[in-house]
Amino acid sequence: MADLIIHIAAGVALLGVILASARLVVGPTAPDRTVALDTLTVISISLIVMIALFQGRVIYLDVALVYGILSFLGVIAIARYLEGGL
Amino acid sequence: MEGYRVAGSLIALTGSLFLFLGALGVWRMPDVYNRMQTGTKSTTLGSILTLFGLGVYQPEWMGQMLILMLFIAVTNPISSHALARAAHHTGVPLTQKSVMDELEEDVPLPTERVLEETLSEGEEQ
Amino acid sequence: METIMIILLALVMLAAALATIHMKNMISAILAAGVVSLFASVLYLLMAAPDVAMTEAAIGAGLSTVIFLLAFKKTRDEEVENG
Amino acid sequence: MILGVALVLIGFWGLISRKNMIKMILGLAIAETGLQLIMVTIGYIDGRTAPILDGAVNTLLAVRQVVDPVPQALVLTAIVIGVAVNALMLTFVIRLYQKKQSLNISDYKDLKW
Amino acid sequence: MVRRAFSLLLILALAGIFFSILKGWTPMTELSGVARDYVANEKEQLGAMNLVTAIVVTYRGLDTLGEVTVLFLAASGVAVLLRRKRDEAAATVKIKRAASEIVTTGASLLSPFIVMFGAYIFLNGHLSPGGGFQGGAVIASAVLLLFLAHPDYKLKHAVLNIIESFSGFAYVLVGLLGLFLAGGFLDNRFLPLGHFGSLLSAGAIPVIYVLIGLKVGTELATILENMKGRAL
Repeated sequence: MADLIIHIAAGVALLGVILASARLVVGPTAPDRTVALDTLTVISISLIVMIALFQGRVIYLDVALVYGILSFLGVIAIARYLEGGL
Repeated sequence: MEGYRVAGSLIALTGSLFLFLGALGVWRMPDVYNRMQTGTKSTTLGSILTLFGLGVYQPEWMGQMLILMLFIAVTNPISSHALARAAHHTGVPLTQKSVMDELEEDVPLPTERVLEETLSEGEEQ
Repeated sequence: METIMIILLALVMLAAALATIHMKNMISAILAAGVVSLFASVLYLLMAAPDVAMTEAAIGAGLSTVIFLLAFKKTRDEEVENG
Repeated sequence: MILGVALVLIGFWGLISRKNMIKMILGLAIAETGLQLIMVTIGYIDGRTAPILDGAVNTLLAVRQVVDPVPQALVLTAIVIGVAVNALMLTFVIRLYQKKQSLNISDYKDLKW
Repeated sequence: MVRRAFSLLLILALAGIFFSILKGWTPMTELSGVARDYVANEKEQLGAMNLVTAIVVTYRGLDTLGEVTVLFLAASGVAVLLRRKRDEAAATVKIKRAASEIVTTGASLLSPFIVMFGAYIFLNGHLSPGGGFQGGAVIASAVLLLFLAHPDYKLKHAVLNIIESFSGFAYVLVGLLGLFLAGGFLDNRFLPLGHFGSLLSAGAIPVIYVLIGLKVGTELATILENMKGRAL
């Protein structure tokens, strides 16, 4: 029961991945694409935690921690470039 | 035990629904700023709920989940703020439906170069 | 579930890679390359290689994108300086 | 596996068919990712788990429970080297740009300058 | 046009080669001989929980030495090529837009945590995924965050140089100690193996990984700084 619900949750998150990456490919301007990248990184943190749960290994959470800390760096870098401060 | 698991997975399902709604908003909204709205608020809430739910599901992972939630709650607003500032600075137009633009007089005129580079797809080659 | 995940992530990666090659706007291309590296990291995790996934996450997410951006910015700056 | 091959092909196509030098290096980076993915896939064995001997893996039965760690170790160093080499190539691009003010590879036809 | 057709032809040939390789490929069902040996005997021989770490640091230690050398060469290549004369640098001062207050505050708040997390990663390299390369990259990311928040931020070159040279030297020294006191170059058994799974175990592997982490971190930070260029 509980396992099934979590699998459904992973499926829903995957649908989100599809939509956000469609925006990434289509998006008319660079800020649009950056927003999509931001959304994708946050969703993939959740996906990584779910993978860790499926495979039953605590150690995979460290990867999610690295993501949680570093994923916003790329977005800030692009934002700083766009506003001319890099 | 089983009750905890079902409760945790239900919370996780709610969170991933929010993630999905955030992505849907990123796809459907009319301009950058609205997209940023859904793409940040909704996904922050969604991922925090997901992590919390999985922490309830697997109680011994709760510590790491709390650290992760803390980091997401700190870093996500920073990045979205920087991005919104950059988008407004480069002069990405607001949608026709917007009512007001409070930052309007705040913006120094963007240089022609940056504007053209950001908005146009035709460059090089 | 995991098979579906692998196939879907692979498709997204291919789309992002093609986008990288085809986009005219350089910033968008660099961004799409960042997405390729992001999903590569999730795929490594699915392939039971957490060490590699962590390296890809630490290097692909921040450093590599920024190095490309810095190089691009440098060429742009020179162009403005010299008319 | 197929994905890795496809990525390598796309990367090389980008390397060959584009004229912008930064775009070429991006293509090379994608080809790199594809090769690393191929190597990890070679080491992967279906139904096994990561080669870290904590509570989830019985140490005595580890030979039948973990995937091949050798390709992973090789890929680990390959990624770090890849970033350093990309940085070096981009540096060359910057220097070339300072000479000629152009990113187009076709402008660089001299044998010596 | 000819050029395009030629490149397409080349790609098709490459695809053909890959396809012929792929046709005969079957997924492994068993570990290969070397890997089986590593997996079976690693616990008694080296005592590290993370097999990848054991292979990177010890069994394939010479590869890692070469890798660090390549990294060093790339970093110094970037430094040499982007070097500028002083008057030239002074002539090209540009006004950069300052980061907003939220970004600067966030950067100064987060960067100590990121450095601490990097240290955690390479100290636990033999227990959990991670190690010198990842930890070094994370530390370089902290430096990068500071660069993003303060465009004029300067690194202390003397300290960086000392750390880099010291860690490179100590890495080779530890390798030689292994050669003299234990089985071979970069052998970790001149320190006691300790209790399997605790922080101070696996002989010299944590020491070697900390050195690698320091070296990789400083080198990536140097590359970043050189690519950024001196703002003033």
